[in-house]
Amino acid sequence: MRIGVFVCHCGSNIAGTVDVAGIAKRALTLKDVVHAENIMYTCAEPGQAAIQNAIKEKKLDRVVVSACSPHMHEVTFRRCVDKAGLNPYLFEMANIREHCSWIHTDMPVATEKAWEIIKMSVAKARQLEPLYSNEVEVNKDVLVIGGGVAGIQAALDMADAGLKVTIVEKETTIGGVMAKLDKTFPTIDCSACILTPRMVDCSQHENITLMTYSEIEKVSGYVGNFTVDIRKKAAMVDWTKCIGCEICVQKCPAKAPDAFNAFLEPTKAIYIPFPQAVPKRAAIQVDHCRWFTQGKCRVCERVCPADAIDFEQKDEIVTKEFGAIVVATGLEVFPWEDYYGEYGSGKIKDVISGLQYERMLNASGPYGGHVHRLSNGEDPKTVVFIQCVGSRDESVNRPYCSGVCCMYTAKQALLTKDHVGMDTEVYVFYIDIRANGKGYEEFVKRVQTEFGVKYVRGRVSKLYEDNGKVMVRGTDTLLGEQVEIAADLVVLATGINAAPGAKELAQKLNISYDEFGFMKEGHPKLRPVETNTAGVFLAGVCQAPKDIPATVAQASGTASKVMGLLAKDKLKTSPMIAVVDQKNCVSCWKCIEVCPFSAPEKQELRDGTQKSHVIETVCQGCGVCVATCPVNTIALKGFPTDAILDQIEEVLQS
Amino acid sequence: MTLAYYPGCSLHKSSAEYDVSVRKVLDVLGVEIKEVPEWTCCGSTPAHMMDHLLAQSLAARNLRQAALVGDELLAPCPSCYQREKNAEVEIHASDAFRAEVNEVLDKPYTGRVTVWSLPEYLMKFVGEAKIASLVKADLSQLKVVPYYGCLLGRPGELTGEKDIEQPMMMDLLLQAAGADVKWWNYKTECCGASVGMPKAEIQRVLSGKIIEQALAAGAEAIVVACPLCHVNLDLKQGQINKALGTDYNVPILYLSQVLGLALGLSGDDVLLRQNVVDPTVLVGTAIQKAAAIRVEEERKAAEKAAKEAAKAAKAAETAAKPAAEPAAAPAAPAAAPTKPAAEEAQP
Amino acid sequence: MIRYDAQSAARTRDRLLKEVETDVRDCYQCGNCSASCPAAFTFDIMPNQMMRMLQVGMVDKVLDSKSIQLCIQCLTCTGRCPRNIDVAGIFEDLKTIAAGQGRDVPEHAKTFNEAFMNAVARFGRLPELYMMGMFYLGTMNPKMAMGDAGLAVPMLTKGKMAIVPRRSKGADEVGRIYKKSIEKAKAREKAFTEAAAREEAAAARAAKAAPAAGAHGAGASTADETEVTA
Amino acid sequence: MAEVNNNQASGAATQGAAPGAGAATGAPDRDVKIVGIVCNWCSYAGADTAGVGRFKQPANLRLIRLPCTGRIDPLFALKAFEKGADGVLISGCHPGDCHYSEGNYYARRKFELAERMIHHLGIPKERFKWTWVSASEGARWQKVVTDFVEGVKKLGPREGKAL
Repeated sequence: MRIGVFVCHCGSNIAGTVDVAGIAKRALTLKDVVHAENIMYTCAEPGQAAIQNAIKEKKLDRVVVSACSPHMHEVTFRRCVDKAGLNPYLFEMANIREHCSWIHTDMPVATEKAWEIIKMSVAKARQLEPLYSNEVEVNKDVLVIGGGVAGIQAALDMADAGLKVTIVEKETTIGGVMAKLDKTFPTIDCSACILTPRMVDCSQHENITLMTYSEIEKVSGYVGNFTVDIRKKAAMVDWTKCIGCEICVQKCPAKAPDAFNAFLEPTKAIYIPFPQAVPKRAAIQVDHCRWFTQGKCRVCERVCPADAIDFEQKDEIVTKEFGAIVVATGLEVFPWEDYYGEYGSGKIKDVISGLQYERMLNASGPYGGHVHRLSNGEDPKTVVFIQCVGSRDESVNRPYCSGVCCMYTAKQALLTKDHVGMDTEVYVFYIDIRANGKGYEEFVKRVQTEFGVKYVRGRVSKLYEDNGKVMVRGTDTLLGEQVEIAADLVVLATGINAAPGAKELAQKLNISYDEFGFMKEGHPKLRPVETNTAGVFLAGVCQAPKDIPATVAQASGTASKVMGLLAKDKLKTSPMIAVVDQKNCVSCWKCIEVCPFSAPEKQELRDGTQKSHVIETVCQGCGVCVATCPVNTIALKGFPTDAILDQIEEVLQS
Repeated sequence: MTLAYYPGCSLHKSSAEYDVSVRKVLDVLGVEIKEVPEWTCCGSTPAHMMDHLLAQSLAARNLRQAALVGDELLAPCPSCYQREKNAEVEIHASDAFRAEVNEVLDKPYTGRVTVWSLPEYLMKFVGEAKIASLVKADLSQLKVVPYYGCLLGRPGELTGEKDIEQPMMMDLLLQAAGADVKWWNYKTECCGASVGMPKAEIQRVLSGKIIEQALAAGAEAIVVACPLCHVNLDLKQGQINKALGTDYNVPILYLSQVLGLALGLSGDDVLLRQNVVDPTVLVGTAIQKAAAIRVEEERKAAEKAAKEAAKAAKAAETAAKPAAEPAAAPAAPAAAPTKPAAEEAQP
Repeated sequence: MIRYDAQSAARTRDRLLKEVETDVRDCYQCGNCSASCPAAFTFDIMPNQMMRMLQVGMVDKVLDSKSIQLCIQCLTCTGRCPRNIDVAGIFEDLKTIAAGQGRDVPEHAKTFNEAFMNAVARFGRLPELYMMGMFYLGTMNPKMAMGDAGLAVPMLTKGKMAIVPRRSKGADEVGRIYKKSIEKAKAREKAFTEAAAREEAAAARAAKAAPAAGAHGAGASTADETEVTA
Repeated sequence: MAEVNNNQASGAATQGAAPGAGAATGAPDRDVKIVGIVCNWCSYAGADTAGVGRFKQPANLRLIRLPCTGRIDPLFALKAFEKGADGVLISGCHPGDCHYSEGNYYARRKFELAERMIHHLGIPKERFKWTWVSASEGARWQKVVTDFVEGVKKLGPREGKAL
């Protein structure tokens, strides 16, 4: 056996704390190691060339690269050795950067640890065998979860490229949060004017299927071959008949909360979120409908010209096949009422969230764009904005910056002057102003100078009512003074939460997410829209808070990644899967019981006996069966048990 | 189990009305208490402003004494509660620190006593339901706001209060007692506390603001569970008026006084006369009003019932004539039950 | 022009980490503490400015401030800090440090605390009238006394006050507790200040001795560099 | 211009930096050696995240990467102890987050047994730990490793390899 060891400096990332030259020399003392060298950047062109040369010249049959994490460059180097004619699975990576040089500062200590990590990798390399991957057919349909601007953008891009796309949206209409916004920063162009045409495109595109008022029930399968159960929620209205004429909504006698309008005013029990809804279809909120709660009424049924009302309608489960999945579940506005008692927990009428103010400003909102005090309907003379409500606040477990509040507050401040009049007093309490987009800083400057909005650097600690006003108690940290402002209207720059149910969805998709429910990208820089589950991609706020331009950009990026994936007719499957050595199989079928993917099957042999057999294209290579098999007759290719035992011995030998 | 009771210096003397009313209320609620033998001052604010070990040791001494009675200690004064709780938590968490404290004490504290504030104890060990079930006097016409002050809730990690900005314990207890509890956003703003002596102007401004907010919220009295808050709002209300040019005359009641009244104790039982701003008139009229309203409602209910009975009778008549008489008979009693039902509606 | 003193900053920071389990470096100057503070209008230094001063090592200024003496420990700042800093805890600790160092603090807070504790140490429980008397004597400020004298009437008539305080059982132990822990505190502060002095002397010597070399900012070299910039 | 004197600060910085360093160089007798077995998707990636974030850790841990904790045979832990490991740390995806949907559930059952088995073999339970660390929990990984290593250090190196 002829093993080659390549130790990477990674500039000073590794060489700064590990004596790379030293361990490269020591590596030559290891059994079977016939070549060892240290290279400035193994992943760079010269580095890869050096590896390929060594393979050819020294007839290497195993390669160990000791550099960064395999999550970073395993693929790179597999390709590299493959080009040099070595089976890519005869390659092993030793992670001496993330797991060594970056977490230790003491040179001797780090060097010793790196040395042992390399020894372990060499030990494992000795046990490696060449592996050959299979190919599977690829289903070219794409599932987009979430019909906000991210989902819409990704869907349209992919549909235009000829892929069949299904959008699943939990509300009755697509459009998401952007559909609720009045204007968009920094250009102050109308949100609806940009979005609604795109929504219509989605509904009319031959390659796009809309499944609104639906949710993901179950996901199984793997890249190229996902099977998804989708729950179509009962709208109690037959959408094949409904024409969206809104007569039922006008006639319905029962009030119900209006989520679309951020609960400013009630809607009806049977509702259509907004006039430009796509699809424009009615649905009944059963827990507010008189028929469902009191057993009388049925007015909608009587007035419906299309006879579309169906009180017997039930949820139905639709099963579809997809080759790739795009997650675009977006956000929910931070529910500040549950966290900020000092701001009145929502009990003070004239203290509202940023989104509520958006709806108030919006001409198609519940007030036709009339900015006023909810307590008495008067125009506000003094309006105060408070930033970082539910952002950068560890006391409510939201340490992150929501990224959009600074800008939408500046926008709303400007619109306040625009709607109510330039003589309105507008204050913005801020900690830092984050305006790092194209034209953003200039926009904030205009708001401060041209529109005379007064920015106060400091946080507000208390809101309370005092003869008809909302008293705002804060500090001006630049003056080192407390300030109190008698406001008519207070708007909280409420931050961003991951969409409700995001964690549960991530679990169904087997992708990672952080403690706040934002989903984890494959790599922050190199694989920003992929996830660690092949075939599942991310777009928009579900990955992290971001504004509309960033969301749309990411959505298009995601679309192109999916197109890249589905451009192939067949996909190579990982050969690192389980195989049964049937001569020792005792047919206990434990493997069949434990396998999450039902990869093992009973196979009839010539002698009529039944033995376990793993279907290669179905096995995902988790190895649960391997650890479960009572007679140790299942092996996991790429992770042979002997390799693991040898690694353990190698560590403890010294 | 007997509850160890730590009155503390203020209740012991200047706030006797709090002490007495707490004891009486607990008695009515069937909670058996025993005063901590040979208790001494908890150290209050000054001690922990001078030295940490001093503060914790003074408190620990009382925990040690309380252990002679039992493992649950009630400290109605939030300042004492805060000090004792503080010591409890730190000492029980670290044996090293316990040792450090015991070095300073004459006899070591080896127990595990848990300290409770009054609202906390009532919520956890008595419950709103039981209080509501024992209510005798109708306080529905007594408009109050509960004022928690600083030390009942803050810091949440210590007191276990889930929402330190909008605590609800006192609200719930007062509602259980049948009082008309108003919502306000000033429950936990500071009244000035002990700074009332060295720096009176702070306290006057702060306390004044609290009274103003209470009135704005539509309350006629403020309910407190803290002798210091009481001194600042009640005893010093005159000074506040002088300093701020106001003419407030707002009774400041102790939680235990209101509960006591609701549970049927007399004004004298809960020492209403001890309060400097006299609450007797307000309380008296509130109770009378409630009684009057009840009478009025009963009358209305009776009328309504009578009318219905009559109507029913008529209906029966018209329904089954000529032989109507027997039909009318069952109709009347059928209507009758509405009357007592109406009465039930009044708590 | 102020002088940043990372040395004393680090020293105080470590101490606060130990005693209050809170790190002043967490402060990002939102000013919520100052906005929350009910007593801030009497402060000479705003709470958020105190945090800043601690970050850059202006420790003496903080220890001599009125603010730490006028803090009423309502804990609102701690409750609302978005970085979960125990601001009130820091104020409390600084106050005890100042007391332990026997600093001559402004305002009557010290007088009040001592009047209070002496009374408690003597009687075991707090004899309010006696304490008030001692306090106002301590302040040497008859006007203040007169201000509250009015209260005596209702207090006496309402039986809220005992003229002649009685000693309670356990008073002796309280006295001993007071004595012992204050001695400990004084000793602790002495040790701390001496250690600090030694440290600074050592650093100064190192700064002179070592030549300006060494990459990883070994104390001496950076000290030299700063002298260049200075 | 403010004059800056930050020698103490930088001193403190480097000093607090590597607990591992102090342990390795400081201790006269053999420093403890710990074998870690982690799943590829959550805990190995979590350790990567810790590295990228430069979350300093003691240097006593050597990691073995497997696709899933479900692949881990408790005997691996016994083997490690038999070969003289002073501690064994096993970590995977949080329940519900398994990349293979349920591998870590099977693993959990095994480890619960293994824990007892190892205890019966006379190895103090502080030397064996299994836990969950997700790919985004770099800080948590640092804490898990630091706490476990500190715990094992308290017990010191194991005398003799035999179980």
